[in-house]
This record gives sequence, C-alpha cells and structure tokens, in this order.
Amino acid sequence: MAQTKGSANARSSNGRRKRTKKEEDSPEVARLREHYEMMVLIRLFEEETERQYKKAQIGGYCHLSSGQEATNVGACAALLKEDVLFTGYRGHGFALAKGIDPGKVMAELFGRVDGAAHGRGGSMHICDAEYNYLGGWGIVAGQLPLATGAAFALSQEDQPYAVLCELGEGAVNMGAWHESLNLAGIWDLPVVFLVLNNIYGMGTTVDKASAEPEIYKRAAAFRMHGERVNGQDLEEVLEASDRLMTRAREERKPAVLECMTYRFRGHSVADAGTAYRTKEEVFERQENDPIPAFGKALLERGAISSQDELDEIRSRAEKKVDEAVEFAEQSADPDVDTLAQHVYGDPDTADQFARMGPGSPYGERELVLSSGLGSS
Amino acid sequence: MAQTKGSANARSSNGRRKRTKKEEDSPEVARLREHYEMMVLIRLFEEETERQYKKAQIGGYCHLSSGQEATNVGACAALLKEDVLFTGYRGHGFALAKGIDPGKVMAELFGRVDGAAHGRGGSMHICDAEYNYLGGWGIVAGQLPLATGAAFALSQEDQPYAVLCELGEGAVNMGAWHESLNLAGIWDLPVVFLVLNNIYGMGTTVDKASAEPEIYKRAAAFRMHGERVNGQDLEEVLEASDRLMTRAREERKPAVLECMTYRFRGHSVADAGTAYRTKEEVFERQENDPIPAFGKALLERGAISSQDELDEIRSRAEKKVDEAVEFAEQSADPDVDTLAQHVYGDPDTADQFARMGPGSPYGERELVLSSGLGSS
Amino acid sequence: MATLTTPPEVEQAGSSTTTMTYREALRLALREELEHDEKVFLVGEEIGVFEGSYKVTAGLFKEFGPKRVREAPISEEGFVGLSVGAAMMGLRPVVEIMTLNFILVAMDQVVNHAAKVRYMLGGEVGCPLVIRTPNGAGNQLTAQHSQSFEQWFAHVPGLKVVAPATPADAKGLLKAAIRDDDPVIVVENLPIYKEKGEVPDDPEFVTPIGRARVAREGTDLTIVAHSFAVKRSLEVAEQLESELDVSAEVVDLRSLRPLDTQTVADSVSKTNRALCVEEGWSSYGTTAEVAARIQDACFDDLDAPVGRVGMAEVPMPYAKNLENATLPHSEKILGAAKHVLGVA
Amino acid sequence: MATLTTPPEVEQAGSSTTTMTYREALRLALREELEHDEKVFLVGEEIGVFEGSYKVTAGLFKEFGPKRVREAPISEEGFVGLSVGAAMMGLRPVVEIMTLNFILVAMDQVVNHAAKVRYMLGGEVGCPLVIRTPNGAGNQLTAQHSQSFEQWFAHVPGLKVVAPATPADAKGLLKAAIRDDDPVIVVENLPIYKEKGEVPDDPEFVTPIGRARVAREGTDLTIVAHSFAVKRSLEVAEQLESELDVSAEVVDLRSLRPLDTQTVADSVSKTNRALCVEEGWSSYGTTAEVAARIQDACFDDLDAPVGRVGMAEVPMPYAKNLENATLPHSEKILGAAKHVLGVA
Ligand SMILES: Cc1ncc(C[n+]2csc(CCOP(=O)(O)OP(=O)(O)O)c2C)c(N)n1
Ligand SMILES: Cc1ncc(C[n+]2csc(CCOP(=O)(O)OP(=O)(O)O)c2C)c(N)n1
Ligand SMILES: [Mg+2]
Ligand SMILES: [Mg+2]
Repeated sequence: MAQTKGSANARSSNGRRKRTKKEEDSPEVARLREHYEMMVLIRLFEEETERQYKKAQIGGYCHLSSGQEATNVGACAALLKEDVLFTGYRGHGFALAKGIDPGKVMAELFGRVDGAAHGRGGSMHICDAEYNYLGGWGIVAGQLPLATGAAFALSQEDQPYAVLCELGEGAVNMGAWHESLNLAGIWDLPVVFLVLNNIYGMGTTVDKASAEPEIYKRAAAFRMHGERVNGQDLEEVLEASDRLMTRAREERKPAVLECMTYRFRGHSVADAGTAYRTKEEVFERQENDPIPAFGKALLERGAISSQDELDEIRSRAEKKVDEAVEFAEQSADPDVDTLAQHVYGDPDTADQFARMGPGSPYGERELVLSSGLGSS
Repeated sequence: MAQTKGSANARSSNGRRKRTKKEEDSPEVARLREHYEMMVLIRLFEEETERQYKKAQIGGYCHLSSGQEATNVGACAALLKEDVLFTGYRGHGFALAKGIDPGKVMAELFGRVDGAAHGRGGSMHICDAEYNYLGGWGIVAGQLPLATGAAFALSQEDQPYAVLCELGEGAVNMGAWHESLNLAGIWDLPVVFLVLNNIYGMGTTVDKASAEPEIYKRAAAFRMHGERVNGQDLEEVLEASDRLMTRAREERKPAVLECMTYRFRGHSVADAGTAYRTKEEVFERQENDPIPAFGKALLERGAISSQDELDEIRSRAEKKVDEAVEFAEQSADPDVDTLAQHVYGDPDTADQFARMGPGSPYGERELVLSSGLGSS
Repeated sequence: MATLTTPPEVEQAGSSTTTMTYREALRLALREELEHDEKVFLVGEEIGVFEGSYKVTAGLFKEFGPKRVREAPISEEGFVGLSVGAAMMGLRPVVEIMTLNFILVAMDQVVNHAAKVRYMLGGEVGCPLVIRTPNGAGNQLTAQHSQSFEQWFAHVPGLKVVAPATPADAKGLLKAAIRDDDPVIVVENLPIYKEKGEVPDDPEFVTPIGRARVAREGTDLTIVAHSFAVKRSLEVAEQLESELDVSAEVVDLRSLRPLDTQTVADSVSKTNRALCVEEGWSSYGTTAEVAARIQDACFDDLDAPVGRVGMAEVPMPYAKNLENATLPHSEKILGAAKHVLGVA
Repeated sequence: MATLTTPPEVEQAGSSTTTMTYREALRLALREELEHDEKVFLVGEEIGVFEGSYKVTAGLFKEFGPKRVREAPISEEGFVGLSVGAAMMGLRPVVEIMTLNFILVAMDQVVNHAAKVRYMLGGEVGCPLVIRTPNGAGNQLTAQHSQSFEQWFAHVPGLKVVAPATPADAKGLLKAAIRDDDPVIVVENLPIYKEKGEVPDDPEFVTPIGRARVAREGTDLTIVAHSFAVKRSLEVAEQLESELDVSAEVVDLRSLRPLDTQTVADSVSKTNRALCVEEGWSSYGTTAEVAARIQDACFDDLDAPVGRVGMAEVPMPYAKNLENATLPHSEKILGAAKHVLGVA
C-alpha cells in the first residue's frame, strides 16, 4: 500500500545488527539497500544540478544537499505518505527521499511546466501536494509556523499522522522557532522539528550564533523532548525519526531531533565554501562521507553482496539522473499567458477583479487582470 | 552623590536580619523605610490614577502596578543612576521607583507639557532620559531588543553599568524574547531581564500560554542564569536584583530574574479583572499584599517604631500624590503648533523636507512640513 | 470615459433585517460561519474567556468550545503562521489580531508566506485564511496603537483586502472572506465597532468582494473613503449640503484589493471632482493609489486636482488636543473638500 | 505652477573623482564613516568573515575588527531592535539586512520602535540608526526574494528613506544617512551593485537627503524613478530620442521621505507629461504617491494622465521567461512612455 512507503521497515528498525543469511532477503534489508541507493541518487542528482547550474540551465539561489544525504533519507524513510513534510530551501534531497520523481524535481530547477511547482518555485520551493511535501521555503525559519499549523490541522481533525519540519541550526535563532515550539508544546501538536546541524549558517558557526550551541537542549524551554543523533549515520537518523514520528502520531507529542551533519559544498552553488572554513576541515569531513560509509557497512553485513552490486546501484542512480535531465530538457517553458494563474484560487476571483481596470498601472490589464487571474 | 541612588544600601543588603538598637539609625534601615514609603507612594499614586481616569483626566490604555510594588521598588533599588531601565506599558511604579518626580509622571498621564514625555507618550510611554529610564513601551516584548541594544552600547563603550528590562510573563512567548536573550548570551551583554510573573497576560494564565510555565528555566536555552524569587517580598527582590545587576556590571553576564507577583486590579483600568479569575482568588492574594506585610516586618524589627510612624509615612505619600495631581493640573496642554516637533531630530530636517510641499495631502504643509519639523 | 458603467446591484440580501452594531454583525458572521462549515475555527489572543479585547467574539467560546475558538498566547508571528499552515491543509482559520499595529510582528508570515503559498507552489496548495483586525485611532492610544497600514497588504499580489464601513458589510464581507479560497485581510476599525445599522438576517447573505458602494448620491464632488472614514465623509457631505449647497457623492471602497476603480471613475466622471479620505497617513497611503487611478481614469473629466486628506503625518501623540489635531476629523475633511471645490 | 523653481546645486563634491562600482562606493562610505566617528559600527549577517552576502562590506572586518563589524546570528528582529536600543544610547549603528525581503521579520522594530523613539518619548531620546538593504529582482530569485517595499517605510513619519541610483549617490547618501540624527533606511538594489560611475574622493562629500536629481534633461516627457529604475529609465530615454525623436527628462528621486516633489513638479511643468517607474508592484507603490502628487502640483500643466509602470502584479515566478515578463524591463517602460505620449 502506497501510504506505508518506507514505514514498515522504518518502524521496526532499531539500529545496527549483525547480518544473518536469512536477513539478506528480508524486506528490512531490501529497504536498507533502497536507502543506500536513494543516498547515491541524491548525491549524483546534486552533482548534476551543479553542472546544470554552471551551464545556466538552472538559476536563482541553489542549495545542495551533498553530505547531508543520510539525514534526508533517514528522516523521510520514517514518514508515512500522509505525513506532511516542510523544509527550508535546501530541499532537493528531501524531495527525492520523499519519493518525488527526479524528473519533476529537475524540471522545476529548469523552470519548466512539468516541474514540481510548474516552474513557479525553482530550487528553493520544490513541493508536491500528492506526497504531502508542502514546500521548500526561503525565509529562514519561515516554514516552522507553517509546519506547526499543518500539525494543528492534523490534530484538529484527529488524523493519525504527523509533520516533519526540517530547518538548519542557523534557523534556530529566529523568533519563529520559539513561537512555533511554544505553540506545538502547549497544544500537543504532532510535529518533529528536524534540525540539520551542519555547523554553518552560511559562513557563521553554530557556536558563534547560538548561545546554546547544543540545539536539542533548547527543546527543554518548551518541556519538549529533544535529542541529538549522528546525522551521517542513516540508521541512527532513521531509528530516531521513526521513534519520534511514531510518538507524534500516537501520543501527539512534538519533539526536536538534531542531526549532526556537514555540507560538503558551499552554502549555495555561488559560494565556494572556503572563506570561512579550511580545506583541511572539508577533507577531514569528507573522510566521513555518509554514503561510502553506509555502503561499506552494507557490504560488511552482506546486505550488499559485492562491489559490483555497489556499482550497479550507482549506475541505476546515474541513469535516473540522466533521465531526469532529459525529462527536464524536454519539458516546455511555462506559457507566458499563464503568468497570472494561481495568484489566487477562488473561483470568483476574476469577477472580483473585473472592476479594477480603470486607472491601472501600465500593462496590468493585459498581463494580469484579464489574463487568467480567475482561471486557477 | 546622585549616581549611587539606592545602591549603597542595595549592594550590602542580604536578606532579613534581626534588628538591633544600633541598626535603627543605620543607612540600611533608613533605606528600607524609604523603600516602604515608595511602595506606599506607588499604591496611592495608582489609586489616584484610577480616580483621575474615571474623571476623564487621563485617557488611553492605562495599566496599574497595584500589587506589584515590591518588584518595582526592589528592582529599582538595585540600580545605579547610570544603569538603564526599560519597561513595558505597566510603568508608573517603575518610573516612581527610579526616582522620577511624581508630578512629572502624573502630568504625563494628564497629557501636559510638563509630563515626563511632554504629553506625547501618556501612561504607556513614561520615560526620563535624565534618570536613564528609556521608556515604557507598548508592543508586548518590543522593549527587549531595545534593552539588549542599550546593554550592547554599554558593552561597546566599556561602561561599568548595566540594563534592567522589565517584561510580563506573557511577553516571554514572543519571538523577540528568544532573539534578545540569544544576542545577550552570545555577546555577553550586561542586562537583567526582569520577568514580572503575575500569572496573567490579560485573561490568559501562564500555564495556558507558556509551554514552560516556570519562566526562569527558559534562560537555560541560552546558557544563561535564571532564578525565581517571591516578588511580593521586597527584600528578596532587592537582594536578587542587586546581585544580578552587580554581576552584569562586573562580569558582563546577562540573567533572567523571575518575580512571582500578582496584580490586584484588572489588566488595565478598563478591565474589571473578574471574567477570568474568581473574586476569592483576588481576596486571597490581597491577604498577601506586599505593602502591609513589609510594614509589619519593619515594625516587628523596629525599623519602624509605631503605627503612628506608618501613618506618617502614608500621609507623606498622600501629600506627594496630591502635589503630583496639582502639578499636573497646573501644567499647560501642549501647544498644537508644536505638533510636528520631535518627529525628527536632525538639525537639517527642515531643509530636507523643504521641497516636499507640492502636491502634499491637505493640511500637511501647514500642520507638519512648515511648522516645526526642523525645530526639534 | 465613455465605457464606464454604474455598478450592478450587488447585494442579494434577503428581505428581513435586524438593527445591530458593527461588532454584533461581525459576531453574527462568525457564529454563522462556525456553524456553516466545520473547517472554520477562530484563533487569537483573549478571544475566549476574556471574550475578545473588543468583545467581538463574546459568547462564541461558550457556544463552540476551546477547539473552535482557540485562545492563543501572545505570539502573533507564531499563530498567524500556524494559521497559514492550517489553511494549506484545508482548514479555514479566522485569525483575530487584537489591533492592526500588532500585525507588524507577523508581516513575514502574511506577506512572504500566506500571499505566496498558492503561486509559489505552482497552484498545488491553497490558503483560505482570514485575518481580521481593527485599524484606527482615537481614545488617546498613542503612537504604537493608532495606525492604519491596510494599504501595505493591498500592495501584495496574492492577498485580498476588504474594509467594511457598515454593520451590513461587516457581516457580508467577513462572511465573503471566510468563504473565499484565498487569504483575505478584513480591516475593522476601533471607533466603528459601536456604530449601528440594519443587517440582513439571511445566513446566505454575503457582500461580494471587489464591489464599491455608493453610500450617498451627489453631483458636485465625489468623496472616496473606506472604513471609518466613510462615516466621517458622510457627515461632511451633509455639512457641504447644508452650508454650501454642494451635493457630494460618497463612495465606500469596501475593498482595497481588488479595488473597484470602475465605480469610483463612474462617480468622478459625473461629479468632475474628487477627494480621497483615509484614517491613516496619506503619503504612500490608500489615497495615493486611489488618486493616482482617478487622475488616469478620469483625466478629461476632472475640473480640479484630486484631493487627499488623512491623519497628520506625525506619530500619534497622547495629549487630547494634539490627538485631535492629528485625526482626520470632519473639520479637516471639510477644509479639504472646500479646497477641491475651489471655495475659500 | 509659477512659484516652482529649479533645485539649487546640491553637491559640494571636491574636484577629484574615482571610477568605481556602486558596491565599492558603499564600502568606501562605510570605511570613511567607521574612521570618522567611533560611535559608528556595522552589524548584520555574514558581513565579517563571509564579507557580506553581496560583498559590500568586504575587507572591513579585517580592517576594523569584530567589535566595529559585528557578525550577527540570523535574527533580524533581534539585531535591528538591538541597534535601535544602541542608537538610543548614542551609538550610530549601520545595520545590513541581507535583502529587503528579510526586513519583514523586523517590521515591528523599525516601524513601532525606531520611528517612534524620539516623538513618543517627547524628544528626550534620539535614534540615529541606519538600515541598509537591497531591494529588487532578477536572477530568478523567486517570490520570497524579489520584492521592493521601500514605500512602506516612506509612509511612516519618523523614518527617512533614501534610494541611491548611482555610485556617487551610493557613497553620498549612505554617508548622509550615517551622519543623520534620525533613523534612515538606505535602499540599495541587487542588479545595481555592479554598476560603475564616478565617485568624489572628498571624505566630506555627502549627498543631502531630500534633493531629487535631474539625471537627464529633456523637454517632452518627465520620467520619474528611483534606484535601479533610474538606469532603466535612462535607457528608455535614449530609445525615445533615437526611435521617436522624443526628448525625455529623467528625474532620480534619490529620497522617498522626504520626497522632493518640487524638482518633479518643476520638470513636469516644463514637459507636461509624466511617467513614474519603479522596480516593485505599482499598485499602492511608490509611483502611486508620486503620481498623486504630480496630478495635484501640475494639474494645469498636464497634457495626459500621469503614467505608472512597475513589476507585473504577481508573486515573482521562477522560470526565466515568466520572470522576464514580470520585470519592469525597458520594453515595458517604453510601451508605457508611448502610452503617455499618446503614440501607439
Ligand atoms: C530571515 C532570513 N534571513 C536571512 C536569510 C539569508 N539566508 C539564507 S540561508 C541562510 C543560512 C541558514 O543557515 P542554516 O539554518 O544553518 O541552514 P543551512 O544553510 O546550513 O542548511 C541565510 C542567512 C534568509 N533567507 N532569511
Ligand atoms: C505584540 C502585541 N500583542 C498584543 C498586545 C496587546 N496586549 C497588551 S498587554 C497584553 C498582555 C501582556 O501580558 P504580560 O506580558 O503578562 O504583562 P502584564 O500585563 O501582566 O503586566 C496584551 C496581549 C500588544 N500590546 N502587543
Ligand atoms: Mg547550517
Ligand atoms: Mg502578566
């Protein structure tokens, strides 16, 4: 059943175990291989994204997930399809991990009609209502109140699902963090705040920005559960996400889950990522790359049989990325005549605006008022 | 020396002690009597304020301090004159306790030129630059960033003073709290956040509004010291305020000081204060009135010799309130021609605005542009 | 402008009405919509036990309980944003912001989030949100509590902004806003709450968004206003009639985005003179937009420059006499009208 | 309007100049003022080690150290408010908000606090604060990062708002703002940072606040603009000259509050036609105010309605072609100019 995507396994996962012959073909092990493959896919997708950005196929701000894949995949693996996901602007990895077609994501980056947001959103604002990914958002911490509100709606309507809300450790210093967690706390809302602590908010380290740099401890200010895991270890992330999401669904308790991670690339593709950290530091962190580490673990445990199988996985992921690019390339530019579509959605909108013409600024009548304002 | 107003005593105060014959005339004991008298003054001032409001001499929002006098006086007694004070809109008690002439405060409530803000501010915005009371502010928690900034200025210029910032327990749920405390924490700013926890923010109890209703514990989210005292006990408030302000001045460490208190009147004079709490609750709390309790303590300890002396103190305070009203009544209304004065302060302002006349909205030229914009 | 026509009759009110205050009309709209659609809920500070700072929600907490009438902590950014998120999930939140002044702490959630949801997410998700909040000054509330920023929201594509001036519209526009699938800011007003008027009883009565109303017919001058300024303008119109024998037409905008320029232009084409009035500061205010549109739509019809009048451009002072000098009182509006009419 | 005069010469620039970018001119102003007055300090996100998101502050952290160039956590409300408080104590904070879009989380501190300090506290305390921040769109930054709200600040008594359009004014107005005793919002612009021009070397050179500039002389049409729209307008003026033999005058407002209506009116009295251009949405935008003032100040001089043009009124979309259709590009401005001129 589609709605349990990733969850059956996720729910029973509880950390690393020695592999037995029988486990090899268990759904749990198969699932771990899938998680590995998803991490590889995200890495390759992001590398391709950077290339396409340099070829000017992609524009705007563009923030890559490379290095943080274990958090993307681990957390999303704990979600039911009905669970709702909100993220900041570093969302490609989450979109893919939530199950959205790579072609739809790449087409969005290309600004095409078949993109996840039909070319209106771009890199920062990937979304997919079908998968309950309610958006990447670009104002730091702006997504927190929204996610809290989605949890409120689940609670108001007694729906047995929960919300996962990603944010960076830099976002934790915004007032929106405080107000959101307080509301989630007093109203017992089913939301897990997933803090990806990659140590940097642009060029600022967490200890310079945050009076309490151990972010998970800040949950206590709301009598909320908080914990920290190694975000480079998929299974740790998955286990904790699963446990806290389950608790959110079943006990209606919010939580903070801090994942210690690292971004290998700059803040965005425009940032070399070297002004504020040494090359040595980056090299050292790359030694701790979550993907080969997890691959090695799966090999050791026999969940992946050989280097060949690893290569195969990589090839499959490469192919998916190629197909995504192809899909994006072949998708059309949005029609300029639809510019004003979706500004509003109410069916009466065109009528409501019908009398706004006289004295309008130049072009508004043609471009906006009479072209589609109501045709949402 | 004026600058040590209240402080010599405050610094050496350390809780209750049995009174000895010698102590009777010690400056410390004299100081306690002064504090008592100030509390009486505030109570009587507020009662008069309510009467004058009902006589329509005072308008706008008007929030009384009755019941919270021990926090007003205890905290202000710990201030040097150069220490800076910020409060919310419930500021009459603090203004008086900081040493501002009751006449100036009452004249402000009357909206007269001799008022503390020359009739522009009213009840919520009492201030006195001479005493470094930089204002009562009306947006809940809006004063927190300002106070943090004043502490920043003291720190930036290596001044050995600190800032006291009052707020209500309801204000603690605003994002401005979080951002201010974080900045104070990372930059080691000399500011004490004085939370007057009177249990209610208008009609909402602290446990309904705050996911962590023990407010002082929230300081931990910033690795900041937090503590709670009985706000109905002047000496407790004074001791803690003095200790934390001294620490702020000397060690440049911010802190949260939560005082458990209660307001005897409604949220403002327009609120009967009965829709959200029982009369029994109010009666019970009034049994614990900080003023008679402190008077009794001073009597017992011999710091005040007799009921007569208590009556004398009350008479003196009454007289001061009467004089304040008289001063306010005799002060003139502001001159309407000065309406635009103090919108700006730069000496070039009139020149800057000189070319703004053509096409102005009706009246702007006469009322604003050419009448005093520059004459600040 | 030959193509302009008079607005069609827009109310479909049932025949029976009841006299009530603006405040009561709002309450009635809230009650009806809470009953009508269980996706609707109210959220705001003090709207429950305290019955609302201005008593608009009085009784509803008792009637509908704490789930439908949510008392929020003081954290406007948080609960406005929460409401945006809830609306994205299909609920219909009606947020009360105690006064418009406090929305400044929630601007980002309104402008960068609510207004962008549908468009930025490619039409995939909607945001049927209502924020109701009073603007306005009076009663010596001073600089931080006497402001009118509604045109800031009217500037933002993705938002709709209405500002009822009568009890009937208070009910009709609030209901229209709640039923609308887009975020709507409903601008109420402090001194207007106690005003009385006839309000249709029909629970299906709504005032369509985007239709201005000719509040008084006249031939010599068009006064354009919204919210409480409509009442002030009607008073001035009476004075103009009695003192100067001038017949003023008063147009109540009702809605700032969309802005029914058609009705305004129709009126000005007839009267050939226009005065725009607002409660707030005029520079970069609502009257700027209205005047800019009139001068374009009615260029050939105008016998005099379009006039504008609002609050004196100073932070609102406390002292009663200074406050009076700052408010756009009828004397000031009358002066502005005379200026437009070219009489002393 | 007989009483209107041309603006006096306002620059007292020394004779020598250097060619530099707008960005470099801002940096020079900051450096000079940091040297000139030790009460001045900079605060903002990423303005130190990272050298500023748009590199305006590059090098200053090294030169002046972490105390004068304060790297702030992401908490605009906090550090804007902190700066207001510091300014009340006599410091001269210069806040960088990475882009104007982010100031929405700090609106309350700017509008309800900075703007009110002096007046509300009876003139007892001042607030010599500067906030510099770029507006504008381009480069597919999408709906939450492509906005221009400067007129919201220009609406608020107590604030001053300037918007330099050239490197010389970038230096001159920023210095004027820092030396001003009142809160000044300095509106920069994203695409303008790389523009080059001559900048006076004199460290005492400032551009006085409140003086518009005739950026190009002309006789047939006045184009009024500010910030990057001035550059667009100058290009359109060239096109009008070459394609239609129309001589357009371009007025660079430089300052939105105060607004030098005198210079605008002088120009329009001469050309008899006006077009107002802005980067952001026009409805309830800067052009609304400018058009409203022109129609009043120049009523008898106008041969056509005052035109307005800005960004298409939709949240900024991502796709390049949609973004292009939304921006107020020169083709669109040209179309608007032709409309005002009455030529197809
Ligand atoms: C309110 C606001 N301020 C500033 C920015 C600019 N900005 C974008 S991302 C970012 C850093 C965020 O860091 P963090 O939360 O740690 O997330 P990360 O980029 O590391 O994933 C900043 C300052 C913004 N988008 N919104
Ligand atoms: C941002 C904002 N929201 C709402 C209000 C309205 N309001 C004024 S006082 C108050 C209650 C504050 O309670 P608390 O902080 O406990 O202070 P107390 O009144 O008890 O002293 C509220 C909601 C406001 N002034 N500012
Ligand atoms: Mg980070
Ligand atoms: Mg309280």
